[in-house]
Amino acid sequence: MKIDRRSFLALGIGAAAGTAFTPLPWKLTDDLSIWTQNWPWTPVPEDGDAYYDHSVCTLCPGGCGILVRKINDRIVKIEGMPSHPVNRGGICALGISGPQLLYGPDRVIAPMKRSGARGEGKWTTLSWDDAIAEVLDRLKKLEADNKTEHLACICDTDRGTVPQLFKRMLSLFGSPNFMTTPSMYDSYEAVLKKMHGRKDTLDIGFDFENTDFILSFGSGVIEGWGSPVRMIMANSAWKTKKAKQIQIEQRLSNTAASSNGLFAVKPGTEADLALGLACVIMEEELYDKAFTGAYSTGFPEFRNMVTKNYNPDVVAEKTGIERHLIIELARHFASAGTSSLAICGRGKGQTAGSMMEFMAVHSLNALVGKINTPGGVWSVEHPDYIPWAKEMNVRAAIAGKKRIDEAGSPVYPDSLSLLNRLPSKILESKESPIEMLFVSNANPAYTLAGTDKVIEALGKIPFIVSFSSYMDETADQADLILPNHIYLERYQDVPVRGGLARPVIGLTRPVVEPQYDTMHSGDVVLKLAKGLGGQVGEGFPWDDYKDCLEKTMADRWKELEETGFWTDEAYQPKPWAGAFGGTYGKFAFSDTILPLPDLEGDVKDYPLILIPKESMRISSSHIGDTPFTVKTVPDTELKGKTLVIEINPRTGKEQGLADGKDAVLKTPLGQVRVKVSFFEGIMPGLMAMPKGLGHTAYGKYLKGKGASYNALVGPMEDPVSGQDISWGIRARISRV
Amino acid sequence: MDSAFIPKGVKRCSFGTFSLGMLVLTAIVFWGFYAAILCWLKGLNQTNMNDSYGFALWIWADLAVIAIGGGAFFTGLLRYVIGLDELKNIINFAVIVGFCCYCSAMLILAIDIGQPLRGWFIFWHANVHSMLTEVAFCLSLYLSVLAIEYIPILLENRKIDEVPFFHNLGHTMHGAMAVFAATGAFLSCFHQGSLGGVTGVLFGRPFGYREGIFVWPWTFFLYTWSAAACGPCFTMLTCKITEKISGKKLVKDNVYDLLGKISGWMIGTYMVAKIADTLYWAYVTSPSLGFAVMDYYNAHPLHHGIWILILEIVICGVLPAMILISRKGRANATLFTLATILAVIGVCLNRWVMVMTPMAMPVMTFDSWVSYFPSWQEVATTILPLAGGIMIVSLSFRYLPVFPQEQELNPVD
Amino acid sequence: MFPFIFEWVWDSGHYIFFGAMWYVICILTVGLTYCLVKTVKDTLAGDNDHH
Amino acid sequence: MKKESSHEPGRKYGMVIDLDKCTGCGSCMVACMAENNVSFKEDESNKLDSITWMRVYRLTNNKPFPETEIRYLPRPCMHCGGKGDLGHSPCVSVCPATATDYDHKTGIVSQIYTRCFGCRYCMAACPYHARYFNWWDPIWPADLKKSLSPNVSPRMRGVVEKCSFCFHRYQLAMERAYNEDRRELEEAEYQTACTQACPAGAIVFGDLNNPDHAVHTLKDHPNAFRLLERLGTNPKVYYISDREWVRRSGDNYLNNEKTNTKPAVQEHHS
Repeated sequence: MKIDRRSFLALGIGAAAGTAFTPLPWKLTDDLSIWTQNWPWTPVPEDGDAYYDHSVCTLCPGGCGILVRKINDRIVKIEGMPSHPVNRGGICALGISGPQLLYGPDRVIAPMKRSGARGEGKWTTLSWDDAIAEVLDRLKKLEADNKTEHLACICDTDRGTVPQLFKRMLSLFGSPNFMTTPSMYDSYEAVLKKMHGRKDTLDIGFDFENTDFILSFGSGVIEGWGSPVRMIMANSAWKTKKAKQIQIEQRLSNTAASSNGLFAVKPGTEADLALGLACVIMEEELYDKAFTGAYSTGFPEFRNMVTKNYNPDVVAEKTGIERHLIIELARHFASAGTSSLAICGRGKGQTAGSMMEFMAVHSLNALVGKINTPGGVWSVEHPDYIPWAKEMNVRAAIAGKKRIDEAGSPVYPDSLSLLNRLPSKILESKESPIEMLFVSNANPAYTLAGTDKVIEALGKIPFIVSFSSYMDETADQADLILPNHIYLERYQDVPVRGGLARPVIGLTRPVVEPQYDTMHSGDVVLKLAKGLGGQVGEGFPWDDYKDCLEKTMADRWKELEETGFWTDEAYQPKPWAGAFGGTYGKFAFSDTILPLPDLEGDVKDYPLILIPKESMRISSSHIGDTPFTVKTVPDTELKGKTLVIEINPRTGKEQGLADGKDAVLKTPLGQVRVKVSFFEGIMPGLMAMPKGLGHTAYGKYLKGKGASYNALVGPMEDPVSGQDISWGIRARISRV
Repeated sequence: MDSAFIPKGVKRCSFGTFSLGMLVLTAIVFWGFYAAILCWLKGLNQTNMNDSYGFALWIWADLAVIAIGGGAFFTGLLRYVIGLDELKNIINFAVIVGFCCYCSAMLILAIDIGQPLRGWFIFWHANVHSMLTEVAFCLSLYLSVLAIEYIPILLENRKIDEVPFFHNLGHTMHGAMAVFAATGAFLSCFHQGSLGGVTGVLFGRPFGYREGIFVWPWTFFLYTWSAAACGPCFTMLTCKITEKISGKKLVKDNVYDLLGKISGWMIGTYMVAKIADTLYWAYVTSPSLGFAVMDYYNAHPLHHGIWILILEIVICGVLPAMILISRKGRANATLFTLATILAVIGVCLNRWVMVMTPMAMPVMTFDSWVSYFPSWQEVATTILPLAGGIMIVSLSFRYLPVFPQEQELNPVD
Repeated sequence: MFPFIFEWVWDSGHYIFFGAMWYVICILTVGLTYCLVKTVKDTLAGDNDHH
Repeated sequence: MKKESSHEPGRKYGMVIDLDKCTGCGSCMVACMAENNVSFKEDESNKLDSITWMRVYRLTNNKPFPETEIRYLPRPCMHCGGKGDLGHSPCVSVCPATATDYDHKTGIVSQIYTRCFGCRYCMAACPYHARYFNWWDPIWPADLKKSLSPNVSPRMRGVVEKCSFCFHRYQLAMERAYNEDRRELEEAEYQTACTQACPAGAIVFGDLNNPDHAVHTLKDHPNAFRLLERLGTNPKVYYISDREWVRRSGDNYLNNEKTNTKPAVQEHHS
């Protein structure tokens, strides 16, 4: 057959039409649709038996129990532990996103040594043996030069075996410079020392579950203050039983919004209000006479001082709260039959507060007899379970040596650690008095106020060892990173210091094998101590960290391992007789008006005040946020990479700003480009800035997003305690 | 060069000029296809759509081209079913323009879906309650009808016509055209309507929601009616543009006059219905859902202001209707063209508002208005079928005897 | 689309919708087939009427 | 299938959320993301393309400081029953490919990701913005793939997803119950991830038709309301607040209209 053009065309058309009637096109389309359901780049999670393992979360001081849901050897979910005394099954956003910390891109996956300039981010990995040998070399050199106190260490806390191992190693080595990340607990502990007169350390506790009137001086009750999940649960319980909560704050925080009333005092006059309330309570004879009479000293003087200086008229003038409101609030607080409780520590309580304010608030509680009584403020006896922490020979090793931060010195007798004073101490001397710094579970290069100065000070320290599991800001400044297992990979005791009304110790357990080439910091300390030998080596008689932990926990170990926590269910605080120390064994009222530092910045140049805005959705501690938690940050706080500032519309308009538009925010410490969000829920004249953003370290999900509060705000030293009590800074904002 | 393919007795521009024009159009088409390929390979993140604006420029383009492509079915209906014989002089062109419009719609839909390779699920797993299912079925079937209507025109090409088989095929199909046209009109009524139903049934979106009869919201009928009314205007408009470009008269004025008059009355009656619908929606439906009518228009007076409604109904609705209904208006060539332009804008604007405002408008009281501006990929893929359509029309005009009156009106020496 | 696809339900919605659809498809197919058959017949018969 | 459902006593899962207890902490959002393998990308600050099955809105009374009040409103999928509670939810009725369906046994609106071809008509239909489109390919960097749960399949680019009331948990619970030869579930056996995580206990979940479940009585609370009831969507998520302005925020009202105090009863008891 001859194929000409015409029949070729016909054949072509015929073939095309014919194919359409065969199953071929259908089969192909079907294959295509199946292919779109199995794109190789869309993962298919491996299946397996699901089971739960228990542990304790260490991402904040809250100490929640967690149940870890596992498929084979993978953690797929973290949930709250229903039987845990702290969180009763509840869990916060950060806690849930733990697997993203475990498997996420920000982990330090092996020991690393800096190979570029500080902060340049150039690293080479090395073996654990080499890394530890390098630290040992340096330590031995310090020892040989007789400069052992030039070693310092920063931990998140001094509670628990791991910080205590660090502290022990430092002490035996001959350095008293063990420091901890500041928090409101520093202030509370100082208050307990001053007013309860106890030499030993007490934990502050709040019996929120039995309170029906809560007066909060700026505490973010449901925003991460105390043990966050417990606080949110308590808040719900208050709603159910119709307990009242009054918030004293300058903006409508979530706590304020959830409260029964907002008292927007002029910023910085919280202590005045507290004493104003005290004045009314005393003038109207509403105070607990049993307590003030038999169990306190200095009451007449206190009364004298308060009535003289803090009568409602004066306080109304100072705070901007109307006189009758002050009187009503005082009556309500002191009314018989009400179990009232006043608390302080701003926001999440991640900074200390002024002694003036803390003592004033504590005096309020004392006035109504709410010390160590149901529904009141308790001094909770520390579960003293680490016998080796107090050994005399360890203390002797550092006897007579002065701490660089002067904590515990005659100047600041009530403070245990003043990390906030470290940067200026380093900067004011020509050569850094600290030659070697350990940083474990802390990120001072981000969490301390005045970031620039902190980084400058760190820059002067010749050798920094970071024990961080993540590539955080401090690790970025380190010379050597010895990555710790993260909490899901390791054992650790977690004594909870979250204002609980009873002692609780949790146990973090390795629910998965270590994912990377990391090592438990406790083991690293043991290795270092053994490597140093001599007095130090002898002080660490354990095989490894787990051995140390098991032996330390002794009788409690089994219970901890099985249930994940130990607690004293029936704990009751000491009755008034016997609760207090000091010369008379009584509660000590103080009649001194303590000085308060002024807010940094000149009013003329900086007409507004910048305050932090803290939230459960943003971690502002040494733990960086996860992709999930960053996702929950609203666009009124972060837009693209730009931070959003909250400002009252009236103030905003006065400053020539427009809602949603760009502006430049300037403080004496620096300036940053922001967006503006007009919000009625903030006092005119103030601006609020989300705290916890603006990281310069970590990976792309966090780094460079927004601006860091601490970079714009400098420290403000309390003249009495030496603690940084910064709660804001003067600022200005202008349109771009 | 290509004179052997050009119909006998008509004059066309030089092959060079034509090729140059084609080249420009081809470039635009390639640009459009590049954007389309980006969308297919990288996904719809190439657009500026978002979770609020799930329907945006593309869906509007779909609704608009189908509305203005309505000239094909309505002229077909008038010509083949009702038997208005004069319209044979413009029906070919109406079919071609309609075919282009429907091809555009199909192409845009193919880009608009997140999983184009599963697009056929709309047929396979069809949900008969969905207006979109109805749209898809009617659209694809009507596109095949248009293709069937286009084939005989294609077969009239001088060279193709020389082949006896094709010649006969053209002849037979022409004979059977009334059946196809009737089927097409039936399909078209439903899918124009179902496009109206797309927003009309959204009882979660008070701006778009309309009450109605049985399963059909009022927009169902309004869309069909407006497409029938304004579609022919677009046909006439494109026809006039073709006349302008080719520099000669192609269709006699009495044909324009007839179609214009019908359009005028259609637009007029559509306006009565549309105004009634708007009033009922504004004063009965909306308030029952908690919305005062000005709630829709006051929030963003610039983008979603009441001016759009006035523009759509008064300037692009009542006005062209009045022009086209009046004999004087039709007689004035400028006014006539203006009326067709306004009618086309009016129907496009109606589709625009019905797609965009329900997306932009918050329904939850604590939600906010959302703004949207298309990405270049969306714009390019929307221009792509426009350029493609011009190519098809140009090619058809050059090589096919589209206008029966052309020879008579432009005698070649 | 077909009764063997699992979401198919024998209800009025499906009767009306798919009834209309298959009806239209049938008309189009029959119409096209008629045209093709007639054309083939005419062509074979050599009926090349050039008007 | 439909026959079967009409025989069984209708379960109707729903939620009651106490807005006065909600603290806006975000636990529900993250619990949902972790439970359901929700993807994340570098920038999630554009809330218009950020997949949050559970989204917490901030409501304001817009009064000047210090009379300003705010409340947080967690918004999962409402699992609308539609008019007459017949299962004609706004989205289900419009999906052209039957990729979203109303389960008459549980009242849950499902989403079949492998069926969805991404036309987004359902998103246009949903007044609650509960539906999210996968504009991007999901990416789990480093070892984050290890954190994916096998109970919920990760979604591919180009499909719509939304809250399922953790339907996989229902299936697992039913499986266990069947193994124990039971046909009914206890209230605690099936709870959504957000309910379980909420530290405030603000979310209560259960069978609205079952008098033994807490939601059954809570939904009739005098301060209970639903979002956009006037549209006739018939949602299964109820909210409680003692604030009138909050309840009023739940729906649209003309200026002269009073806030509806009692939820309109639009139930279909068969």
